[in-house]
Order: sequence, then structure tokens, then C-alpha cells
Amino acid sequence: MALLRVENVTKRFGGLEALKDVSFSLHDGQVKALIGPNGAGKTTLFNLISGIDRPTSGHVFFRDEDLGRLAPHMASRLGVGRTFQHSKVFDDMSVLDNVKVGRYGRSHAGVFSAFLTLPRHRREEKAISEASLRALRRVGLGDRAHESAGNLPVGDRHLLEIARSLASEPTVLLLDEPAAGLNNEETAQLAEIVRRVRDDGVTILLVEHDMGFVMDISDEVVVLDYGKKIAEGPPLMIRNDEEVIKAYLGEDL
Amino acid sequence: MSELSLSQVSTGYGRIQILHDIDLRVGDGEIVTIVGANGAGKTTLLRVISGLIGIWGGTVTFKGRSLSRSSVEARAGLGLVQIPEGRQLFGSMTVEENLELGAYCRRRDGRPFLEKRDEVFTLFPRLGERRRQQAGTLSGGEQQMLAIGRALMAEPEMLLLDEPSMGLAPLLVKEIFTTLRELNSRGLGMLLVEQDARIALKLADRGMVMERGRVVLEDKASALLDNPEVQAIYFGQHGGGGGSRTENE
Amino acid sequence: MTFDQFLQYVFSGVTTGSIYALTALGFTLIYNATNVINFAQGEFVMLGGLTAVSLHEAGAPLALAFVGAVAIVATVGVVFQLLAIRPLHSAGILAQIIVTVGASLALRTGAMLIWGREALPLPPFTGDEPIKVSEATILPQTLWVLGLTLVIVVTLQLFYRRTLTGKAVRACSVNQGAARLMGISYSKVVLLSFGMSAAISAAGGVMITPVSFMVYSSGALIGLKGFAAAIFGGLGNPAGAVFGGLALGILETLAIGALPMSGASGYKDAVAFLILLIVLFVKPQGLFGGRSVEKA
Amino acid sequence: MAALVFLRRHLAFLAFSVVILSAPLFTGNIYYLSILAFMATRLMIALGLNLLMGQAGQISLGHAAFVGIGAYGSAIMTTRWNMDPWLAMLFSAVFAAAVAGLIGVPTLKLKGHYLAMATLGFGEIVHILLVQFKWLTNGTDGIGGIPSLAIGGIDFGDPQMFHWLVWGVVLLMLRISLNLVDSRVGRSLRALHRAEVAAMSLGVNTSFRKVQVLMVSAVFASIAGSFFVHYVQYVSPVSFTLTFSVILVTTVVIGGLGNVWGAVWGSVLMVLLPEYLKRYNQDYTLLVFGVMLIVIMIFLPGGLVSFKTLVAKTRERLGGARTASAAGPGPARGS
Amino acid sequence: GETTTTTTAAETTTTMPAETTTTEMAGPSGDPIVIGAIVSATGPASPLGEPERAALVMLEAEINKVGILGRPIKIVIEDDQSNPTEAVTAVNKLIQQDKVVAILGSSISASTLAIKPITEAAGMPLMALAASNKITEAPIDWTWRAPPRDALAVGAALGYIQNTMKLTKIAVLHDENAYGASGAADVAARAADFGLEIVATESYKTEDTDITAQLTKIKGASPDVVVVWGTNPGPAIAAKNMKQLGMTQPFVGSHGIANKSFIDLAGDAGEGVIFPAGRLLVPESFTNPAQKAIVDQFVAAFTAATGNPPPTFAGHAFGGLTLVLEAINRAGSTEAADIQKALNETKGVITPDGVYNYSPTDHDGLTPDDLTVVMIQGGTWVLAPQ
Ligand SMILES: Nc1ncnc2c1ncn2[C@@H]1O[C@H](COP(=O)(O)OP(=O)(O)OP(=O)(O)O)[C@@H](O)[C@H]1O
Ligand SMILES: Nc1ncnc2c1ncn2[C@@H]1O[C@H](COP(=O)(O)OP(=O)(O)OP(=O)(O)O)[C@@H](O)[C@H]1O
Ligand SMILES: [Mg+2]
Ligand SMILES: [Mg+2]
Repeated sequence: MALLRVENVTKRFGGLEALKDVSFSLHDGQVKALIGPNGAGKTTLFNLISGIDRPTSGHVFFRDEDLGRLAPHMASRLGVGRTFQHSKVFDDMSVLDNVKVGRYGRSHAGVFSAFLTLPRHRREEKAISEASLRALRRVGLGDRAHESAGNLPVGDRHLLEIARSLASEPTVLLLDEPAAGLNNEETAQLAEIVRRVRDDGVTILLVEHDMGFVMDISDEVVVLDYGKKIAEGPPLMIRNDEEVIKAYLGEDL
Repeated sequence: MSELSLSQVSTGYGRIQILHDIDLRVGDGEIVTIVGANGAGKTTLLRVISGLIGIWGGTVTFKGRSLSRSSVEARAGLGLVQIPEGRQLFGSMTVEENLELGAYCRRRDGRPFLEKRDEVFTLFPRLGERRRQQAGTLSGGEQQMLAIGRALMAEPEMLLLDEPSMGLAPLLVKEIFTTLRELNSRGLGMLLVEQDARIALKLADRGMVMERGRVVLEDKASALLDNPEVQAIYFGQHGGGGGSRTENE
Repeated sequence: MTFDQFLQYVFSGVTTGSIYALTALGFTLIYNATNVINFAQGEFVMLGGLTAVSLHEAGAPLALAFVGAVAIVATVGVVFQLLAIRPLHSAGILAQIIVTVGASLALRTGAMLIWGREALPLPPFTGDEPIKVSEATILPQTLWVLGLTLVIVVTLQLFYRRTLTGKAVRACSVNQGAARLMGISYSKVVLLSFGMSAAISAAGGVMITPVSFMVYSSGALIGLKGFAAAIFGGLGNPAGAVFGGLALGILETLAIGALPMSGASGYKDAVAFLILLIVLFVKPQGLFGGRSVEKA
Repeated sequence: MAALVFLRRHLAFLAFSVVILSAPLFTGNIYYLSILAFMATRLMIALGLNLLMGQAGQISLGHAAFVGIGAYGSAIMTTRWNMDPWLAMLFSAVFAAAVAGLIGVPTLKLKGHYLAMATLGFGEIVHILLVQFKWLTNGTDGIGGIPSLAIGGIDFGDPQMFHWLVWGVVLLMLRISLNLVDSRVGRSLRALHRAEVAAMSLGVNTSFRKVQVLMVSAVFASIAGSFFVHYVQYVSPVSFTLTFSVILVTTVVIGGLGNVWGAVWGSVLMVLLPEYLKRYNQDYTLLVFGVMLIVIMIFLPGGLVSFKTLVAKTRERLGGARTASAAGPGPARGS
Repeated sequence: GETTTTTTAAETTTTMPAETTTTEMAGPSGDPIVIGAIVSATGPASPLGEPERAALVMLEAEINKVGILGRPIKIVIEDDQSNPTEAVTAVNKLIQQDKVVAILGSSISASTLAIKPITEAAGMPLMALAASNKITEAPIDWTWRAPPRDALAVGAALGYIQNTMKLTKIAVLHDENAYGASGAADVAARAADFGLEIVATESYKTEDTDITAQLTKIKGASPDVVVVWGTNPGPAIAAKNMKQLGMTQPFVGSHGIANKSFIDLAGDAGEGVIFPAGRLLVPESFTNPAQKAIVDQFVAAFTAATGNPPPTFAGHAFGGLTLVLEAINRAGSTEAADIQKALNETKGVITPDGVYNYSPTDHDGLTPDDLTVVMIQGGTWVLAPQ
């Protein structure tokens, strides 16, 4: 069964239909790309999947849970992680503390055990630190753990967001334009990281305008245009799809 | 003439020095592009030129005058206009109001607002459709269009662009670079920071490569395009798959 | 409650309401440019009234005392901005807010030292013969306050929505850095806003003094109510501020009339604030507030 | 070795504890002790407010009301219903927490400073009720004859004993604040303050956490109110106004937000400074105090805790200026 | 009341220094006798506290021309900012730091009630300057009061309405602060004793800018007379608002408007306003020549020092200080117990507020006769028509 199912999702903002009856599904272990022109509704869809916004109609199922019915933070607890197009790192917290927040859903200490610093709490804090450092090393930021996150350049911020999300041990990871602002060498490194993450068993849905990156890394591509799904299939097929070329890639192929 | 030049500029944040003795010249009507890794200091350099951060040493001159005593807003008034990283739109104001504010520094001496606005709408029809929408709710790409449009409203004499292609669909990147070329052909000088080195160098007259706050390579754009070292790092093919997002050009 | 009584309550509400409205406008002006809540706003009202009293005592005709007081308080606002707020432009909003708290203490105490501890009167602009509407009465002075409030709010609304300078002010509150890149001088915008804000509040102070007198401590309650009114109307919106002020004033007085028991007036503010809370819970943007949205 | 590490980590806390707890050994002067007692209650409130503002980024303009709930709760329950003071303190705190929850739930799921607005209105309503519910609160006359605290044979009506009691509680609150900041919960609060959506997408139940920290800070404030009335043995509504709430916010900001020690320095300053200024000319006290608040903010916009950075920065600026002038024209203007 | 003893007692006191200046050969010497005072010189109650402070400052200088027990006095004045908490700090300071022998204060009832437990516990004589009835409810081992308590003023006002005006339906409008609330509560408690019916009770906040709404409601209840209990500027606004609303009922105020400021503020609307006050306000009303002499001296000295005639509150401070110093003088000691004893034995001491006879159980000392009822006429005070 599919891990994540988007079923007939429509999302309206006032008079604007940002998503129109979109359906697709994501299977375990896949890397799937979501592409489309600017304003096609990709980020909107991410917001619905990660639970911070709700569809106007239709459903997003993660396994058997309807994400539209759950509190926003529950998507993460269930295993949906994400990064943001406009980076949302916690500025003026350290890089490591950023990642530690990612462990939130996987740890338990509440106010009272924090107040009292019970031994159990101390053990848990230690585990959080270790897991967070591991996540940082996975994206190659291990040596910047104690810097202030606000000082990171754009590209590293994306990596930090990935590490942060990885710390929450997601089953599905949503990446919103992770390669934006990276040069080619850096993009190649990013592809390497994404592949490793996939090999560790995380299913990935990504939005990206860098076609090289998309074609290189994804197993399947979904194309949105003006909120409608216009194509879905393996990269090679998408690349040659007339409609996709016209709407997105450009004529002079 | 609208010539921008930096000599021996250095600066940093807090105690950490980021830029080291940068020399740079962008001639009238010239396009200079800067490529460099993440964190090389490109954005910092543009901030220094706009006056958003102070400098520790060196000089910045524009149109032959030293800018060391000019405020951010005064520099904009001189025609030195930046399209900042991350767009920095006025999120709770409408598209149209954003454009109007773009023309703020030309409120006394510029061309009529409506004329310029319609030009922007011709350039980016998407913005015309969304003219009453709050800028903060535009999609990433729409926001980028608006940021460029807003800068054009200022009738810049020198445009500082920080990664204009970021977040744009391939089709749109091409369109925007076509627009930039067109603007340049009307005599507008540009300092362009861009991750997509190939498309940037194709547009530019000259190019510079920055590494850790220093200019390590400077040459004609065409020469850099052919430079194997640059090719390897900035348009190297990764993973055997695709290449640059404009590879199809 | 008979109709005449109702009318009288509304008139009472309008009298206090318009002063809340003018104070709320003052809050709005500064908030719009800087996102700062100016806790010294009520002090501007108080200073306006007391300065006018002194000018009038010194022999200035009322009109001149009015203009003079407004000009002097506007200068106080500008000087305050230059000395205390400007150095903190880059230091964050909270620091600036605390500075306004300090200023309110200092201004209030300064006023006490200058004008003493007793309330001072000012003659009404155009006589104090009440105007009768049905059986209810309203003072000509109240009509002055109300009229001026409306003129100011319409002007301000046009200023913010129609003029480029007005939009520049809004731009500064949204994104200071970007505004400067557009060639907008943030410093000038903020200075302008403080000056205008102080001037408007001072005008309110001068106009209310013939009705309710003025004492150095008057600013506190007026400031609080003005702030509540500004929130009520959706902070940042001039029309909302005026609506909020009038609504708060009228709600307070109607509460007196509507609550059946004797001694209801003790609860009038509680009723007003309760309604304010309900509005907050039900329609958090305030009655007139724009939608504030942020993109994920 | 381990002891040494422990000592270094907790040096500030231990030093502070020793100094404050030994104070009565040096002075039995009730005046000094009363100032310290007021400082202690102020610090309790500031610690809670510092968590709310510094960690979760929410402002309360009605904290005086939570203090009032503790103060009046204790006063009413002990004088009218003859309840045990400790029990009264507990019930008041629970009540304060419940009220905080009621205000927090609808406002804290919204983005923006709705909590500040709601607490402002709430604070005013509480003040009005304290004045108007004469049958319960005695109105503006206030309630007197509140018993002092006692445990077993120890009477905390004695100023020295009270000092140890109240500062003991303060130290406990300080300790748990420090612990909280350095924990999973503390991090999640800071995170949601900076980017709420991101925190949510990492599994942080942001509204819950915000409400929770509001409740904690209300409890701190309420306990402070209870201690206050058992010390003064009298309570009237004049203390629980917006002005006091604003002073509380000022205490926290001027000390330094986001750093628990900021609450300490803020409370010390805000209690001692006016008391000290009063010695000169009481009419000018608030004038000078207001101006000093402004001056402190201008020089230490990060609050008193940023003093160290200020010193470092000034030193560096002096050094920096030298290099700049050597390099040629002065540093360019910018922010 | 006036008895023959009063005159004698007044002659023996040394409270008014001018009387005795010539009899002393040199100025006082030795350590000063330190008296503490807590006044509300700033904050909402500053119209009360500031004249009190001015009076004390003036009196300290005057008294030190002769001294008490041959020693100079020193008055340490603390400002409680109209806030009971501040009063508590202040009282601790006075006791601990300044080692005062007695304390005057505070101007407001809330502060006084807040410090009373401390002075009672410390065995420190406290001469209250505020009016709330509660202040002189037990325990009063160490607490006395100088001004007439609310009950006296309320009695005078209500008595006048009943006996002279012969009206029955009253409406009460009061300030929500301690002064107004306490007075209103007393009116409510005792109206029936005077055969009066309260048809409406409304209140306003001290800083309210308009009171027409409250008055509209009062008007709807058609009272015969409106009783307004508060300090400036509220009652003045009320007077103007009543005029605006065309209310013709008489305005009966409290002793809280016994100052020039009310007349200035209310203007025309203040004409005909009636209120109970100490005789200080209408010095010619003093029937007791000794009291008149003392008051005349005080009025002259205060006016010379401050440029204004003394408001009632200045008189309270003068009275409080007089009572304390007279007791010290009589006791010949500054020991607390001696002062306590002397105060309890106070007989016939005269102040602008009246003639005081304290006893171990009566720490108010005044009788209703010590108050009079005045009316504003032609911009000044005259005795109200009987
Ligand atoms: N909160 C909102 N209110 C109104 N319109 C919105 C809102 N959020 C998004 N939109 C609109 O919905 C459309 C889809 O936006 P979305 O951000 O999903 O696009 P996108 O595919 O991510 O584009 P890009 O690649 O440029 O980031 C856009 O036209 C945008 O203006
Ligand atoms: N506000 C800041 N405070 C401290 N350090 C900063 C700040 N902004 C940037 N830096 C640091 O300055 C260096 C240069 O950053 P800059 O943003 O100029 O790089 P860039 O070349 O534009 O990178 P990118 O390609 O990611 O945009 C980086 O190491 C970054 O960590
Ligand atoms: Mg997007
Ligand atoms: Mg950059």
C-alpha cells in the first residue's frame, strides 16, 4: 500500500484555487519530485501534507491517518518531516540546538522532569545530543554544531533544515527547493546526501526547479500547473512530455 | 558616468572578517557576474555596496563619488538599486503598492508611474493578474518577479542582483535573463551574483570568482566559460545525470 | 432606558470615545511606522492639555494656545524620538517599547513638577451652552472633538492609502531594510510618525481639557483606553482606531445604562473590556484589522 | 574532578545562593530585609515572565492580575475562611493557572501578540472586580490582618526567617527556570518563538507549550503574590494595575530577555534604584528613574545581562577604530 | 465640644511656637527628636499628600525656633506614591533607619491600613492622617487619628440634608478610589438613620473625563439631592455635567473638595455646592477664640510659606503634628510608652480640625460639632444657611 496518498485535494485561498483536485501517491523508498511553474501550488501541497494547513476538500492520508484531521504537530510525530522553501531555521539558536528541536517528537521530558532534572531526563538529554550530532554529520555540518544558525549561508541553511528534520526520524521527508542557491558542485553534494538518506530508508518528496537535479535523483515526477496535475511518470517520460515542455521546461528543447 | 568601483574593501560580522581587500569595477553599461561557493561572501559584498553593512576598510565609489558617507537610502537615490537575497518584499502590501514603493526614490524626477508599471506588467503578466494580492501570499517565483519588477521601477543606473534565478522555473529563468539582457542593451549596468554560473557568464561581460571572501579569479566572461577549473566546480555535471537547470539552452 | 436616556448615553460615550479615538490614532501612527507600542502616548495627551492651559494663562487666545500646544508637544515627540528611540533603531522593538515606558514615567513626573498636582481648567472653544437634541444634551466642545477626530482620520486614511509617503511609512513597518533599499529614509519616516502622533494626541488633549480638566496624571487612563481602542479596531488601522475609540466610549456608557442595578458604573470598564476580550477571541484581527498572513 | 565540573557549571547559582542567604547574618535591619523581601517577590514574578517572554516570545500585560490572584486568594482564604496559609497559596496558584489556561487557549493558537492584548483586558477586569466585589475583597479598603506564614514552630513573621523562606523559594524557582531553559521544553519554546511553523512541522505542539509556559508563569506570579501578602499582612487593589504589569515587563526586558539571570538583574535594579533615588528628592524619583530606564536601554539594548558583550564590543570598537583610521577614510555609514 | 477645659488646655500647650518664642531664651539644642511622616506626595492622592508635606516642612522650621523639651525636632518625610506597598517600605525605614519616636500618616486610608499592623507590632505611635473608619477600629493600642473620620463628615452632610434641607431621596456619586468608596459605604450604611432613602449609587474612576452617563442614570432615578464623594477633579466635572444635563438638584459634596481648586475648576457650576468641612475653611466660623487664634496663625504661616491658603489636608497634618508634639511635651519624654500614655490622656487640644479629647478607647477625639457645613457662594466659602 502507498505510504502517502493525496486524494482529490483542492485548496482555495479566497477566490484563488491553488490546488484543483490533485491526486497521487508516494510509495515506500521512493524519491518523487514535484515540479511545475512558479505558483503552481507545490508549496501549498507541502503545507497540506505536513499538516500546517488543511485542504478545502479531499484528503491526505499518511498510512491510514487522515492528516487533515490531526493537529498540525501530529504529522511530524507520525513520520512526516519537511524543509522550507524560505529557510526557517531558528536564528540565534546554535546549529546543534536547532537539530535538537528536531528530536522533540522523539523524546518525552515534560515541564516537571525538566524542572527537577531527574536522572531519566539527563539520560534523555544525552541521547538527544548524540542523535542530533549524528544527524548533523549526515549532512556534513558536524563541525559547525556550535555556531549560531543565523550565520549560516543560504545553502547550509537548507542542509541544517534537512538535518533537523532527519533528527525527527521521518518516514517521509518533504524537501522544498533544497538546491536553491547552491552552485553545481554543491548541488551534486546535496544529491549525494539525499541519496544516502533514501538508502537509509526514508521516502522523499521534493520540489525543485533544478531539472538536472530532479532528473538525476528522482524515480518519479509529478507535474503541477496552475494547481492541476498535468503529468506523472518517470523522469525521462516527463522530460519529453509535450504539455510539460510547454508549461514548464521551455519550448527550445 | 555610472561606474561602480570598490577598492581594498574589507568587512565582516562581529569579530569575524568576511571580505578581504576586494577590488572590483563595474563600468557603465557593463555586466559583471560573481560566482562563488555558498558562504563565499557574495551577499555580503552586495550589502556593503548598498550600505546595509559598514566597511572596515577600503572605499566604494559610484559615479565618481565616494559613498562612504551615504546612507542606504541615498545610494538608492543615486540609482544604485539592489534586488536582495530572499526578495524582501513588503509582504502585507499589495503587488501594486510594492511596485509603487519601488519608484519611491524617483518620485520627483522619474518617468510616470503608470507607464513604468505597465512595462513591468508586460514583462511579468503574472504580476498583472495578481496586482491586488498581498505580496506575502505570492508563490516563490511570483515573489521573485515582483522583486525584479520593483527594482526596475526605481529606474536603476546600476542593478545589484543577488541570485535572481533562485526558485524560478527553468522557463522563467530564461525569460528573466532575456529581460536582463534587454535592460542591459539599453545601457543598464549590473553586478550579478548567481549560482547558475553558466547562464550568468553567458550574460556577463566579465566574471569574477570568489572564494572565502577573496577574489581568486577575474577574467572576460567568455574566458571563464571556457576555463576548465571553473567548469569543473561551477558547472560540473553531478552524479552523471542532468546538469545546470538551463542545460537545454 | 428611555430613548432620551439612550441618546444621552451615546452622547456621553461620544465625548469620552473621541478622546480615546484620538489617542488610539496616536498609537496607530507610531505602530504603523515602527511596530512600537508607545506607552507614553497618554502623556502626549496630558502635555497637550496642560501646555495649552499655560499658554492661555499667559495671554494667548484659545486658537493660538491650541496651535502652540500642538506644536510644542509635537516637538517633544520629535525630540524624544531623536534622543531615545533613534539610537535603538537596530536594537529591536522591545527595547524601544521599554524606552517609551521610561519616557512616560519621566514626562508624567516632569509635568507634575511643572504644573503641580491639581487639575487645571481651560475655557471651552465656543461657549458651554449645551445643545439640546430631543431631551438629551451635548456640549459644543464635544462636537469640536468629534469633528476634529473625523477630519484627522479621513486625512490619515488618505495619507496611508493614497500618498506615496503614507505607503512608505507602511513599508517601513513591514520591512525596514527593504524600505531603505527602495530609497525610503527610515529615520525620517519614524521621525515624521512620532511628530504627527504627538501632535494628534496633543490636539486631543487641548480639546478635552475644557470638558474634563487636565492634571499631570490624566495620561495613564487615557493611554490605556486609547491602546485598548486601537486594539479593538485592529492595531495599525486609523479608521479602526477611531471606530474602536468611539465604540469603547459608547460601550462604557451604555453599560451604565444597560446594567439594571444601582452602582453599575463601577463595572462599566469591566463590561467594555469584556466585550473587547470577546472580540479578540472571536475575531482576533480586531474589527477592522487587515488579514495578516505569512507564507510558510 | 566531577565535583569540580559541577562547581564550574553551577558557580553563578551557588555564589548567588550563598550571598543572598547569608544577608540576614550581616544585617537584622528590617528596612533592608523588607527591601530584599520585595525584591524576592519581584524576582519570582520576573522569573516566570522571563520564561514566557524570553523563551516563548509572548508578552503578558496582565501579570499584575496573576499576582493579584495569589495575593487576594491567600488574603481571602486565610482571613475569611480561616484556611491554612499554605493551602491557600496552593489553591490560589491552581486558580491562577486555570485562569491563565482559559486566556491562553484561545489567544495562543493565534500568531501575533494577541496574548498581550487579552491579558491587558483581563488585568483591567481583575482590577475592577477587586475594587467592586466589596463583599469579598473589601474594595479599596483592602484586607488587613493576614496571618504570617508558619511551619511547625517556626514563625515566618520574623523578618529573618521570612528572608530565608522567601529566598529559598526564589532560589528553587531560579533553579527550575535554569533547568527548564536547558531542556527539551525550553528549546521547543525558543524554536516556536523564532519560527512557529517550523517548530510545528518538527512535532512541537506549539499552542500547548505556549499555554503551558503561560500557566507556569502565572503560578510563579501567584505564589509571589501570596508571599507578598503574608509578609505585608495587608492587601489592597492599588498594586494590581496595568502600570504594575508594565513595570513587570520592564523588569524582565531591562534585565535581559532569554537569559534567566536577566530576571535577577532586572529585579535587583528595579527594586533598588527607585529606593535609592528616593533618598534624594522624592518628587524627582520617578523622573530620574524614567530617564535612567531610557539611558540603560540605549546603552544596553540587550538588557543588563548584555553588559559583558557591551564591554567587549566597546573594547573592540576602540581597537577597530584604530585599524579603520589607519586604513584611510573612516568607516562607512551603515547599520 | 467646647468646655471650659479647652481654653485652659490650649494655653498650656506649646504647639504654636509663635506664642512662646519670646519666653524661650535661646534656640533648642541637643539631639533632635525625630518624627516620621508618610504622605502621598505623588500619585493619584497627591492633592492630599502634597499640602500635608508642605505644612510639615513649614512647621518643622517654625517649631525649631523654640523646640520641644528644649530639643529641636526633625521630621523625616517619606512619599508612599499613593501606594500601600511603598508605605510599608517607608514605615520600616522610618522605624529602623531613622529611629523615629512617632509616625504621622499616611494621607490615604489604604496606606494607613497597610502600615498599621507594623506600627502596632512595633509599639510605635501612629497618628493617622486618613479618614477611613477602619483605621481606629481595634487594635488601636498605638494608633490615633487627626482628621475627622468619614463617619463624622458623612454625619454632617446627611444631617444637613435631613434637618436643614429637609429632603429625603438622595443619589450617591462617588470616586472609586479609597476615599470615595469608603465615604459612599458610610453613606449607604447610615442613610436610614437620617431618614434618607438612597435612590441611586453610581461611581466614576478618578481619571474619568466625563460623568454625564452616571448622572443620566441618577437623573432617571429623580433624587432630591446628589451627594458626591470624591476629591478633585471628579466632583468638579460632576458639577459641570449636572449643569449640562439641566439637573437642578442641590449638590452636596464631601470634605474632599475643601480646596480652592474645586472652585476654580467648577466655575459657575460650583455655585451653591454644599459640603461638610473643618472650620479652617471659614475661619470666621470659629466660635472658640483659642482655636481661631491658632488657625489664624497657621493660615498666615502656611500662606507665607507656600503662597496659597492651606487646604483642609494641610490642616490635618498640622493637627496630627500638634497632637503628637503636645503629648511628647506633656509626657516630658520620647519613650513610646510615655507618648502612648500622654496621647490617651489628651484633653482639649485644639487644631484647625477641632478640639481633641482622646481616651484609651476613643482615638478619634473629635465630635460632630467640630465639623461645619459650608456653601460656595460668589467663588468663596460661606457657612451654609441653617
Ligand atoms: N495564503 C495564501 N493566500 C492567497 N493566495 C495564496 C496563499 N498561499 C499561496 N497562494 C497562491 O497560491 C498559488 C500557489 O502557491 P505555491 O506557493 O503553492 O506555489 P509554488 O508551486 O510553490 O510556486 P514556487 O515554485 O514559485 O514556489 C500562488 O499563486 C500563490 O499566490
Ligand atoms: N548576519 C550575519 N552575521 C554573521 N555572519 C554572517 C551573517 N551573514 C552572513 N554571515 C557569514 O558570512 C559569510 C558570507 O556569507 P554570504 O551570505 O555573504 O555568502 P554568499 O556568498 O552570499 O553565500 P550564498 O551563496 O549562500 O548566498 C558566511 O560564512 C556566513 O556564515
Ligand atoms: Mg513554492
Ligand atoms: Mg548569498
